[in-house]
Amino acid sequence: MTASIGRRSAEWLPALGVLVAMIGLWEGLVKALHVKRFLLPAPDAIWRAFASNQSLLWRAGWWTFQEAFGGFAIGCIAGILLAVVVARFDLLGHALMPYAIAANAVPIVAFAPITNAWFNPLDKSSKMAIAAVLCFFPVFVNVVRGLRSVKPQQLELMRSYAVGELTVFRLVRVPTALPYLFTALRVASVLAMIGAIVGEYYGGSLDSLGANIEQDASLFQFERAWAEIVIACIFGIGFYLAVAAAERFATRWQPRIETSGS
Amino acid sequence: AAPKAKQLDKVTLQLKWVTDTQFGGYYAAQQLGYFKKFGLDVTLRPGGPSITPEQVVASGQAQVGIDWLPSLLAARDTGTGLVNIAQMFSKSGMTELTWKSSGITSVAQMKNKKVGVWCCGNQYELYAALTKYGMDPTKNKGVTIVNQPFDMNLFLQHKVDAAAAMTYNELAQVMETKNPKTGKLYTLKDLNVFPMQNEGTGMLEDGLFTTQDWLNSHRDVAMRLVAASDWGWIYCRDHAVQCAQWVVKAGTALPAGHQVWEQNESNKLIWPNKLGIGVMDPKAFAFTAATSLKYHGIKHAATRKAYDAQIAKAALQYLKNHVKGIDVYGKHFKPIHVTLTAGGK
Amino acid sequence: MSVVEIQGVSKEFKGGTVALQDIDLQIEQGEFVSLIGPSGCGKSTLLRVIGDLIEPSRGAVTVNGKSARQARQDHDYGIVFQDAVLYNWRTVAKNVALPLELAGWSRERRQARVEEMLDLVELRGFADHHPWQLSGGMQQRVSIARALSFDPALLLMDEPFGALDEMTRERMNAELLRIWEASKSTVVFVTHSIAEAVFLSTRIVVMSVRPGRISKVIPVDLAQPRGTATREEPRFFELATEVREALHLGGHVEVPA
Amino acid sequence: MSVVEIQGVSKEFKGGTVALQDIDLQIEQGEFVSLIGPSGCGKSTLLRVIGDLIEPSRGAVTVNGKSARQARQDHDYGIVFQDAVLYNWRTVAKNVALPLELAGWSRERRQARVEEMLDLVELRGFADHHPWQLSGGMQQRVSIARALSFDPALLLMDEPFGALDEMTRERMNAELLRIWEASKSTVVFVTHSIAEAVFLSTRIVVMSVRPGRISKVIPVDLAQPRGTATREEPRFFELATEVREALHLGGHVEVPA
Amino acid sequence: MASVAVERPAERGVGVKRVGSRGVLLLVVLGVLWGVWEGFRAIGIHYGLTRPFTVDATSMPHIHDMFKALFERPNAEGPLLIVTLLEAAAFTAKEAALGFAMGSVGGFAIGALLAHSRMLQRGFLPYVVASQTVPILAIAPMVVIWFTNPNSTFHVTAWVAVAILASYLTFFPVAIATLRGLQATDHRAVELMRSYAANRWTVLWKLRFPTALPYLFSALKISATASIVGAIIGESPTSIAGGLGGAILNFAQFYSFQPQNLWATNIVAAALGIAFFLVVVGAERLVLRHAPENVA
Ligand SMILES: Nc1ncnc2c1ncn2[C@@H]1O[C@H](COP(=O)(O)OP(=O)(O)OP(=O)(O)O)[C@@H](O)[C@H]1O
Ligand SMILES: Nc1ncnc2c1ncn2[C@@H]1O[C@H](COP(=O)(O)OP(=O)(O)OP(=O)(O)O)[C@@H](O)[C@H]1O
Ligand SMILES: [Mg+2]
Ligand SMILES: [Mg+2]
Repeated sequence: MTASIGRRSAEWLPALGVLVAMIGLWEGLVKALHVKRFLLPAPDAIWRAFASNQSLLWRAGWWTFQEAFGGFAIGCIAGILLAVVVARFDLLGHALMPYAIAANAVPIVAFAPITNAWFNPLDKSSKMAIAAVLCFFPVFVNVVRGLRSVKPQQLELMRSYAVGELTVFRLVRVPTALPYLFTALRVASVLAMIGAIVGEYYGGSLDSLGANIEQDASLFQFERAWAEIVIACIFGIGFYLAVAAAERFATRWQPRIETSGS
Repeated sequence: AAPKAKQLDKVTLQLKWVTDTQFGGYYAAQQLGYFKKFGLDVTLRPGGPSITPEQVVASGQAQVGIDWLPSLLAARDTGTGLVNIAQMFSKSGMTELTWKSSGITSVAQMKNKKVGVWCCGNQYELYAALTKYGMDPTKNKGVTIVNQPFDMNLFLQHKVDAAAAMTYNELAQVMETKNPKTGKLYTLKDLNVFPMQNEGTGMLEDGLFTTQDWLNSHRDVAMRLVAASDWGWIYCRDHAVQCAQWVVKAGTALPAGHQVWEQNESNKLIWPNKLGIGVMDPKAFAFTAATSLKYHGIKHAATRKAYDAQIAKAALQYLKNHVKGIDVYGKHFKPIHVTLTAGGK
Repeated sequence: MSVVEIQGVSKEFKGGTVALQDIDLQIEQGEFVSLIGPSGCGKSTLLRVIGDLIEPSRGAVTVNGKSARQARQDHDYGIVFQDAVLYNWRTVAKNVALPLELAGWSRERRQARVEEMLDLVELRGFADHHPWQLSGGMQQRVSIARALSFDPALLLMDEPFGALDEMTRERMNAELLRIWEASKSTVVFVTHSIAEAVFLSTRIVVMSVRPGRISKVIPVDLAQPRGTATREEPRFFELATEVREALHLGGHVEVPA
Repeated sequence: MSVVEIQGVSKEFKGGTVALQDIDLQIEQGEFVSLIGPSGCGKSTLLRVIGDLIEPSRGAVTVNGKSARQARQDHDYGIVFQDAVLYNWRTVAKNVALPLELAGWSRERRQARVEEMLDLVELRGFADHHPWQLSGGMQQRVSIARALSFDPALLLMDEPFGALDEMTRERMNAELLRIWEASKSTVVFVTHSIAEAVFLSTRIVVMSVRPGRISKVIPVDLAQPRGTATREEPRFFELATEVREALHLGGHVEVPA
Repeated sequence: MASVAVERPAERGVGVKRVGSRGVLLLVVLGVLWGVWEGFRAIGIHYGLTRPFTVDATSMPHIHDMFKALFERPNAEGPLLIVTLLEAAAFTAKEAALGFAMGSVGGFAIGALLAHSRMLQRGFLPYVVASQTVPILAIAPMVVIWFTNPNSTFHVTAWVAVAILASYLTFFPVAIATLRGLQATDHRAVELMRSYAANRWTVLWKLRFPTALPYLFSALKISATASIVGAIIGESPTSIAGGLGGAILNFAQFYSFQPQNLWATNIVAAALGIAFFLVVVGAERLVLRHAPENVA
């Protein structure tokens, strides 16, 4: 038990090392090259801004995270549903695919004014809509591929049992698609945060991260803006790690490869 | 005078926003060759929502920028050596709108209402006005401040009771929109307009600035730039329609009708100017600085080092010397009458 | 009524490989028919045609008097593939229980049956392992257990014992015979072991390559029930020799179309 | 100097299965050693330990006097896996050519060799097929061709002929013996066929399960070169019986830890 | 790998008939979508729907108006909207293409590097993820200034800076998918390579890369459209007015009275996205034509 805790924390060591090294390098370079603060503030200044605005920062981060999470949920569910339909009905897939791509190709920045017009820009729904659009596509593409990459032999076995599509879906396609799905969910988790923040840039509540970053950057409060970026990162990574943990749980049957490389 | 190409001084001018008649004077100066005549090779760099002109200028990407004075003060406040060299707009163009139907006929009546305003340094004029009537906008006491996006939908959909609008842009946008009930355009009859200038809380908006370092070594260039720009604005004062057309050509995808309105309204913010175009009014400066300080846009009181009035004054002199009979005061300025059409065409 | 009736079946794959040509074969209730033939002669293909897993290019297959398709839908057969085809995300026990689950057996009945089956294939104790933790032979045994678990009246088996050591294989052979006799089921069995074919079958179908056809059908008249003694009967060796010669006649080098 | 020297090797997998325990084995230059034993006794595992594909939990393996790792890096051996392990995106010819490509052979030499090898495994004409267009036995033959292609001095073969019909298998046996004699190479060969082990080997290592150990080593003193006649010698049957008995003694029911 | 040959799934037909029927299908769906939009709009306006959003002429312009707007002049003397937009699209496409190229190559390199060693992965993967949680809009102005400063030794023109920003959005899906794909290799196939003592490069190139290709293409499809999003976002802080980003900004400001112009711009942007996507799909068909599985 203790050994496994020890191993767990050892897993984090390299990341910690890199973090320390990166911050050190950043601080050093900024100081040595006299990089102006409006180009890149030094970590210590950012830290001070962070420390003195903590409660406000966390509140803004939480607000934005709620938007991101809502959008993530909506977008992923929509992506999965459509992927299922497309994977099942080839014809419908061919018909819907181009429009799904089209929806995705509409740049989020252009989407912001439209969602603002549709929903109230000041509540969370308009940002959720943007995050949802961003999450939808990776999930959709990956799940379609996952559902289709079942080994033909495994399908043959199911065919020999003469079971319905639904059962094949549940017993074979879903487990096969899970790793693909989670790859997409990882991507979507960070996209959701970006989507929410970009949305906030185009008009959002001042309780949100995006609006705060914009305000601070234009008022030359770069240290604070960076502190807000750091908060965005913290929420984003937390979200990502949660998805990764869910993945580990859902695909725990997978062999963890013993050897690697030559 | 024939331009002597190799002697032209290169200057990049960072605008605060996208190509627009809000910057008509500079486009006119470019179009008419005024910059060239004064020995300058000027590049106009459009801005946008994620561009902070102070940042661009401080980093040397552009030599001169245009921004509202409170933003410049905020940049200076954090130790960035920027300095205003000409205050083009001498009046505030900011207004707060309400619907006639709402019955809100004064700023005082905005008490306990939802009031929209833009962020990022643009809010102080309204804050000052609200404070005058006993509200505390920074703490949302007695009024609910709503962070307004850069289009007017919130207001049009009645999701806010009052909304910020620049006379030269958003106000027109509202009046270029059809009232879905009547199918006709909204007019001033549908609206109550509260200009911050009239509330006595107008702050100084568009002005030219540069870094102290660059100014020290390029005083003459800066002066000629201001002079040519002044000349452009003077031209636009008298030829609003022509200026609007140039701006349309310069790449705005927006309709010409709207641009004419905007040019005309911008002119109103400059003219008439008793001190002469571009010259900073110390009183207005003091008010702007004090208001910024009050609402925490800056932490330390701004000093008069924030602007260099000599440049603007020298520019006026230079202009008078080179252009016979030029009127830099616009005492008899008469705005033209612009009729807005659907979609601003 | 024959259990399996194959009439004039041919199969040409896209790309032009003719895997089966003009196959006629009738298999009666209670028979144990082995398919034997050189590698690539179409044994697996024939089995899959019977199971309606691929469609023949020409000809007709009926199973239990209905179309192969209908038979498949009626769960008329169980199949063991040439490789194990296990689902990696299911444990050994759950892989075996799969057809029972699909047939709607209760959890307790399933569990009891799975244990019984794992005993049969000598994998008691590996119930909770995942397929990738098993050796090749063990995986194959799991798939045999799975096919036998629901007592199908027709068993299609594609080299099921190919990955097993001789002893396990002999035990499995004996088990299979016992089950076949007890349940009066019909078995179609692909093998490449002559001895296995002779030992198990009531009839041996020898196939030849270029393209896959039936070159000879050899009835096996060894007494039932068979046991260790059977392998030492002179008739056993005679039959083995007959099969070997039929194979030799069939030729062996295959070429693609 | 022994070609393979295994000292006190044990292998315990994560999860606790002990696949090998205290294996000691020495294989000399020119030997043909077969590993035989019940399914799941650790034959594949032992082969993979020799090839330095997995690391033993305890004990040491040297190959040609160097560490197994070094030997692998020096391309000292070729290996055939229990299942074919072909790369789906490569044609048959390109799968066979893979080790040659890695060894930097020129295109012409490679092509000539691949043709030769495909002839050897009777797959001439399938060069441009993709693995999924082949039958099970054909796939296995491709992997044999691949392992033989670069004439390794040590061959590790895991049930290479398991998926082949008896005739092809006998021909392959003869071919393998011919190659082994001509090239004076050393072969470690996993099989579950007693006859095959006796026919091919100079020494048979019988393994037992629970956990995997060597239960008996049987030297095979049949005369060289061997041929069809060998299978009919009385000594052949004696040896086969000896192996069978050793296997019986070794027990057969395996349990996980 | 199957040890029994398996019949390959039906080939994708390329017959004229198929293409034709596909086109018809596409149009039918288009018609249905159009009907749904207009129907919802009519019902929404008639009953004054306010949920999930207020339906009116601004929030849902007529679809025919959007297309009509393409062939009108936003300015009396200016060119047709579609001409302006196509020029803008061409410009943005240039930035996006370079960004896509840089992002994919970079993403692949990062993915490959991380797949190389667990240590690197543990050390750096969190920061690859973190890089994406940094809101690009927030740092874009700084990035542009870093890369376009004419006084520094390394500087690029503005549109290349946009491409760099676009690559920032594209590299992530590729990096993650590469990592995933490179690790998805069957462990027996890896063992075979190990038996040849193949060096890391060889294993990467001959084994892991082909296995990763399907994953990679899934990601490239996502990146193809993401690169356009990135380019559009990047145009604003670089002061590039000639691209789609500039057009969007212009029309977004005036959405309340000219909604169809923004929608028309979005249609063009979407068309550009589809074009990029199709290029990737074409490449995928070409490269993966020997794979036995279905190609999504
Ligand atoms: N999907 C396919 N596409 C093309 N050819 C195929 C396909 N499946 C099988 N074949 C060809 O059909 C022939 C018969 O294959 P089949 O798998 O039935 O052989 P088999 O008798 O089972 O051989 P083995 O004993 O080696 O398993 C072979 O030549 C093979 O190459
Ligand atoms: N990756 C693994 N994880 C856990 N256990 C394993 C793993 N690989 C093999 N084993 C176990 O090790 C034992 C030996 O396996 P191995 O594959 O060596 O058997 P084998 O002798 O080759 O059997 P067969 O003849 O059936 O191929 C088995 O009990 C198996 O379950
Ligand atoms: Mg077969
Ligand atoms: Mg094995």
